[in-house]
Amino acid sequence: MKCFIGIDLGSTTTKSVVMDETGKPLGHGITNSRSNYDTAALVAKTEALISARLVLLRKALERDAQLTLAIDAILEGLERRFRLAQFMVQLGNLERLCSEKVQENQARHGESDLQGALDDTFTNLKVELAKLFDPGASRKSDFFRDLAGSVYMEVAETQADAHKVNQDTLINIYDKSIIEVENIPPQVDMSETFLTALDDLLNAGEIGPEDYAEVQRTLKAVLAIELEETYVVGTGYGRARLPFPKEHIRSEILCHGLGAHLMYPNTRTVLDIGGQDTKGIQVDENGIVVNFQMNDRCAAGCGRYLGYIADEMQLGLHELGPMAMKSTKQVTINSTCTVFAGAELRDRLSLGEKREDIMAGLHRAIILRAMSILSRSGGVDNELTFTGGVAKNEAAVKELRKLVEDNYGDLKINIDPDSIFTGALGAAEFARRAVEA
Amino acid sequence: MSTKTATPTAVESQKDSSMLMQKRMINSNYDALTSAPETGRKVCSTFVPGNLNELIQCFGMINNLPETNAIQNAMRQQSGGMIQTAERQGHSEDVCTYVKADIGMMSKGNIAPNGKPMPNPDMLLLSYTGCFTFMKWFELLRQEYKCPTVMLQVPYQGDGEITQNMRDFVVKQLKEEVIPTMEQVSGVKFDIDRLRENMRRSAQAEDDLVWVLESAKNKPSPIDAYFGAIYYLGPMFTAFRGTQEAVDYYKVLRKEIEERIAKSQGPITPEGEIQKERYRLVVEGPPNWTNFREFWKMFYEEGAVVVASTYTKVGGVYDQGFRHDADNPLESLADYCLGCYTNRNLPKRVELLEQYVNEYEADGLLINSIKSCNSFSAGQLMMMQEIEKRTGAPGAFVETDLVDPRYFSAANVKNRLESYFQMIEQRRQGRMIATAS
Amino acid sequence: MITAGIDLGTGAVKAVLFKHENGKTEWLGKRNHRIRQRDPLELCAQAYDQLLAEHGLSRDDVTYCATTGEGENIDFRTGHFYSMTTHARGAIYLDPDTTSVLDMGALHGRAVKTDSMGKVLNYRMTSQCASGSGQFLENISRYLGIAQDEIGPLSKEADDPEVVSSICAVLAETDVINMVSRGISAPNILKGIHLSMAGRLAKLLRVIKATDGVCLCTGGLALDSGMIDALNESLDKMKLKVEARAHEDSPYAGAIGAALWGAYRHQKLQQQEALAQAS
Amino acid sequence: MSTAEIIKRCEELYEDTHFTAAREWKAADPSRRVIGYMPVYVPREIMHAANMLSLGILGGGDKLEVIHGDAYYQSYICRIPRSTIELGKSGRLDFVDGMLFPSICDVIRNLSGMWKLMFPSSYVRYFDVPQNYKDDVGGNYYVAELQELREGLEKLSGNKITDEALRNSIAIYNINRALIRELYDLRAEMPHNVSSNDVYLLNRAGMVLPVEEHNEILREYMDKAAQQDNPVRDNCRIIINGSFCEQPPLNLIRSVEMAGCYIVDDDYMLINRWLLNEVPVDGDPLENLAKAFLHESADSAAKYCDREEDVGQYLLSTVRERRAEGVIFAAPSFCDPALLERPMLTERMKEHEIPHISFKYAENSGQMQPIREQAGTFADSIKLWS
Ligand SMILES: Nc1ncnc2c1ncn2[C@@H]1O[C@H](COP(=O)(O)OP(=O)(O)O)[C@@H](O)[C@H]1O
Ligand SMILES: Nc1ncnc2c1ncn2[C@@H]1O[C@H](COP(=O)(O)OP(=O)(O)O)[C@@H](O)[C@H]1O
Ligand code: SF4
Ligand code: SF4
Ligand code: SF4
Repeated sequence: MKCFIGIDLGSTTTKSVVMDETGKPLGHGITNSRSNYDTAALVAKTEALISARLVLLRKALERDAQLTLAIDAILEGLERRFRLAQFMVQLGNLERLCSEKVQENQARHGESDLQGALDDTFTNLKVELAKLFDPGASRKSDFFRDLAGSVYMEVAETQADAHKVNQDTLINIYDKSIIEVENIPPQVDMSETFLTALDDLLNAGEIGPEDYAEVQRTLKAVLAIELEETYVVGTGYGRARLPFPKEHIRSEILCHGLGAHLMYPNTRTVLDIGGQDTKGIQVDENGIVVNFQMNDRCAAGCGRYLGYIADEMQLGLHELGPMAMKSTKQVTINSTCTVFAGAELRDRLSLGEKREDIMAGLHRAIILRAMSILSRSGGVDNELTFTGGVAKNEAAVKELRKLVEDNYGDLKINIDPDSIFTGALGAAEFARRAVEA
Repeated sequence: MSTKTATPTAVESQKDSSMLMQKRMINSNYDALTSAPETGRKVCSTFVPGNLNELIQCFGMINNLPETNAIQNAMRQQSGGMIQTAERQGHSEDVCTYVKADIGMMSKGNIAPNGKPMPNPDMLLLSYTGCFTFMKWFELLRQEYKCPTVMLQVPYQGDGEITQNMRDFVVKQLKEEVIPTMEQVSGVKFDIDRLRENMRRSAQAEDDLVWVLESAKNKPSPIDAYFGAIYYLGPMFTAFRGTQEAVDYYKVLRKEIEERIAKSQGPITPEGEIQKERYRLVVEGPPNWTNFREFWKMFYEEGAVVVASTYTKVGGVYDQGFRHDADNPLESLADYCLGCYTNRNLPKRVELLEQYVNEYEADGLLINSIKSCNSFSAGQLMMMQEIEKRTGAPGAFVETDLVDPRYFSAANVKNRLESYFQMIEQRRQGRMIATAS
Repeated sequence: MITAGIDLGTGAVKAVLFKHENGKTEWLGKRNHRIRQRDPLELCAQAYDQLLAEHGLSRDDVTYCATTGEGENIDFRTGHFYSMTTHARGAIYLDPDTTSVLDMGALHGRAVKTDSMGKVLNYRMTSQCASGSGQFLENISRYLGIAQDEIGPLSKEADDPEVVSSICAVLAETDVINMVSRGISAPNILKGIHLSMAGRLAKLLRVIKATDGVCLCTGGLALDSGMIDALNESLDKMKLKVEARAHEDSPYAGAIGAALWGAYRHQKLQQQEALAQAS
Repeated sequence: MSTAEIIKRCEELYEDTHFTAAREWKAADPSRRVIGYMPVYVPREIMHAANMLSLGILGGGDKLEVIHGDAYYQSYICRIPRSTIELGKSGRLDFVDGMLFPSICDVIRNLSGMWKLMFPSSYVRYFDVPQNYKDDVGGNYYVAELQELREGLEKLSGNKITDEALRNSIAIYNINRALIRELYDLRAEMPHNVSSNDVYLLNRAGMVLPVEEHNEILREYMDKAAQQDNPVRDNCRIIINGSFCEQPPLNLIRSVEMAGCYIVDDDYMLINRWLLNEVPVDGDPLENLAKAFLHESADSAAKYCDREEDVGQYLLSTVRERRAEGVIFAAPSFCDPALLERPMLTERMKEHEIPHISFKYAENSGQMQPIREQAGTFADSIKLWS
């Protein structure tokens, strides 16, 4: 079947959407942006195609399968197993690269039992990380880097002590290797991995033999469908570096506008808070951008700000919002300079403010800046759609709702669970239209 | 604020005679300045907006404009170093870079753009029109040169009109402060008939200049009324208003443009003629000088032509009917000073822009907001909103600086312009679809 | 008499002990704790007590406990001196040839011109924007997978440093990522960052008119030899006849200065008291 | 009331961005009008004579959340116009009948036009002052400007502003100015009893209260403060310069004092001390106001200095009078007048070997640590070595 692909190469994450001929999004893929843009785009696209297969599988199952278990449960299990397999391949890469680093290190410093420490670290790591893919487990992030990283730090600390090696060396070896791991293009053979994942499901007893046979048959049929990459459009902050000809590139403003329109045809205003920019976009009834404003050259108060805060507090990005939601008192934070965020945080803590209150203050500060940009772009007088990574953060959303209500009245605010893909969705639609026209 | 005059980077391939003429004129003024120690002529430093060239000429003095020097230095990539020299001496990074470029140039031996030492001025004529920075600028220069300094305070048109009290005040200062100082410095007695003569010539040249600027109402426009027009304004805004040379120059220029219109030709750019006019824009705000050509290129590459700009009115808003009036010489000089673009209040500036967008049938308004210049920049975001509201044409906003290379971020500006042009294009298509269906 | 100096920085807590006897000054001991995610005030107390314990002393044995850096809120201090005052004094102690001091900390850079007694003659801090701070370098090297003590040696290997143009640290981070994607080598990136930081710091020196002599670098970044090299290059390029140096105990300069000024202040106060009693 | 109670009242007024006190004043009598004005100087006597309250608008401080205001300004413009717009857009100034924008810089000048566009029904005037100090040149122009203002206000209030009323108002403001001078003298004499925090807040109260009430508060505070016996701290004496428009957060003023500096003079709210001497009450009142402006007014960067040798003299004489040991140039970020003037002033300080430092702030600066550090080092160096 014909597929249209949009790729949004953002400053922190790279997103991709696969769309069918009718304009329906089939699949979404996301990865963290990295120094190799081609790989980032490729990974995102591959992920989107994987998710498209899952969507097709669901449809096929819904259409004609007779199953004892709920489709949701089966698909969830299948995807989980699939992710685990993917993850383990990367972990294997990481281990191999780390070992190489240890060898080099040994050659230079002859340090005692570095290899032993590393081996034990990975033995532990595999156990710990596999738990993340247990049924019902929650993961702090979607990206290998974050997941492996945080657990590695913990495990390495104890192993370093146990083997009497320098903890910093161990961490440094990881830091070096992770970059290389990320820049290895996707290696997993999709069909094979899916089928193995299904086998694993069977072996683990999470699915019965009758269902297994039924699903396997459908899965094979779905995997046999050819997804033809008819047209690809790139957008986002890094779009100029994508290996695409100029007519395959669209400004991210247009893509966000169109993407938001596709999700919510009645929206007239779009707020996008990404990693290092904040945009206020006004669109007309056809999703055509009529006005936009973005932050100036200072990146204060953008998504990366939250990243710094999360680092500072050793939390995952997912955890910031929930923490801020616990706040009971308003703390005013004025500087939204991203780099000083940590300093401000420490300042406040030393003044005796509570973490959750400061956190709420920080979220409010970000949204205040966004409100100015919205106001600059012409304000809000109809449905507002909030997109970009920060829209995933409930505390940010809460502040936005409050401030929009205070300033513009009780308006409808749309937040799609897939809001981070808005730009990619717009790009995919542009791809579709390019062929249609 | 001032205008670019010499043309190191100008249209080498298309040496129109007007181009050569204006280049010769500008150079001749620098030669007159640097040879002043030999010729014994007196040098009067003053500013472009509200410059009293006709009067200065009456006393045989040479007109030196520090803004123009800063621009010349910027185009030769010299200004960055000069600004840093001034900042090192304790000048704040926040203030107007013209001032710092001027002060830096002084510290670096005050070498004129023609490579010869610039003589110290014999008087500073602080015709204080449209900007408070001027006042402090000349206070700073006075400290250095210790020469007679005369303040001509030009009241601001707070209510958007010139009152009799304002006019009387300026005339009185001309009579009691400016003219006596000029007589004393130059040793020449004031001759009002000579002034009338100069003003008569001014008015002639002004007629032709207005015709040239308004030629942009043609489609395609034969001129670029922002980047290209900078060259056309050189003589009028600097030391030539009121001279026969200026009268001749504008005649020649007008001829050339008449020919272009007859042939339906677009504007000339450093890389030749614009083949297809795709976007017609009105621009508010001074240009950036350090990357003048790079900036211009972002426009002509996309077929964007500026059809009207306010910057070309800083040295006099002639297209709104004002002419130097030989019959009322001093009152007319007062009205000239009082009427300069940045001496008009914000509502008047908005009205002017509105008129331009409508009369020149522009696709939109672009604001190049200059970090240095609060006189221009404070309030521009509101101007943009007003224009959008009144005309329905979309606005866009880019931020650069006059002569400080540190504040020109090409990638950033290009990103915005690209998005803007794509948006105009998309809106057009949208409109076409809407009208078709 | 025993005096203590505690420097509470944004990145680390440094504590030192000094003994003053018969006009002689002896440096007893030092401790340096990275703050990481801990409570800085508690960490100060901890570092202080551990240091005292190492020398068989208790808080009561200390005549003057002086804080510096962000230590105004430490409750057990006797007095507080501000960073630039203490770094100047500490620098003179570590290197008597010093005529100016650059304190290169995690967030701020400070330049101080001093006389031979540690008296501050002129000073300046970097402004609010955080680009080109130690923190930034730390983040980038982490991204590049480079350990702190490798930064210096790597930076020295650079052959064609790539300058970071962004004024903002966040945008600069993306700049760097772009560089990696363009295949710029780590040494060239690091050296580029070093150079842009060095440029700023050298400018500070010029602003305070420290145009010749020895500039002792203090603070954590002083241990980064690549930074010192870049600084000397920048100074050279600006035609300043300043020689930038570091001392292995450079990170302690603030704490040392605090302990020494503490002693000075104590004596001054005693003299005043004696005078008051005499009259 | 004790001094603490007086200051508490002043602090409440300062923090009240809804201007409740002024609202109540106006509500008490339907014929009353309120005119807002921005720093530096406007002739409040004329408004007073028309039975109007002149309300000083000094931005939003560090508590006001600025949303719409930010939408109108690029990042390289100071904060005060944004927060002022925020005050207007958020309805906090809806009881204000007119606004005066004195000629101080391009930002405020342009703001006057923005205000016209934003609030078309309000009385908005850009108040131009002379930069030529000759009676028959700048003076004539200024008297005519004052007259225009007078007529505008007459129309707005429906009250005739008689010469008699003007003379009366001048007399009342003469008292106010005398009291403020006394307050400054008192602080310079006993900075341990009269803290800069207090002086600042007392000054601020004068922005929002009727002058008669302000006079009472000042009197009462000074009588009480002089009798206090606070411990004298080992601080140095400094002067703040450059803060005449956008105000620093109160925390900054406190931080400077905490870091070891007694502020013995400053240029906060210059309007309270703009006219240096008593304005004569007999004769033509407008001419008297004009003459006082031309010949006997405070110096500030917003004014043209017509003689080169006079540049900085005002500051130097304040240093001498107040026995100050140093000057802190504290200007708002992006403040053109203050920052352009600064190199000329520091030059003078150097010539006279007066220690000085400079820094910038914003009305919502949150991080005081760099400020404390710079002021603290300054104080350290004065204390340890001078
Ligand atoms: N799950 C999440 N929870 C909270 N915030 C998130 C989450 N995922 C991403 N973010 C925020 O979104 C930002 C990235 O947004 P994105 O729109 O992907 O930016 P860009 O397009 O510039 O890469 C991150 O900096 C982070 O602050
Ligand atoms: N060995 C080292 N090599 C390079 N940089 C270092 C080293 N040790 C510390 N640093 C850097 O020094 C900074 C901390 O310096 P410090 O003077 O303690 O800062 P502060 O006084 O602001 O806390 C950190 O940013 C860290 O990156
Ligand atoms: S501020 Fe603007 S108008 Fe004034 S001198 Fe600078 S550029 Fe010219
Ligand atoms: S470092 Fe902070 S203040 Fe500076 S530009 Fe970046 S975000 Fe803005
Ligand atoms: S702070 Fe300075 S620049 Fe800003 S409005 Fe006031 S005087 Fe003008």
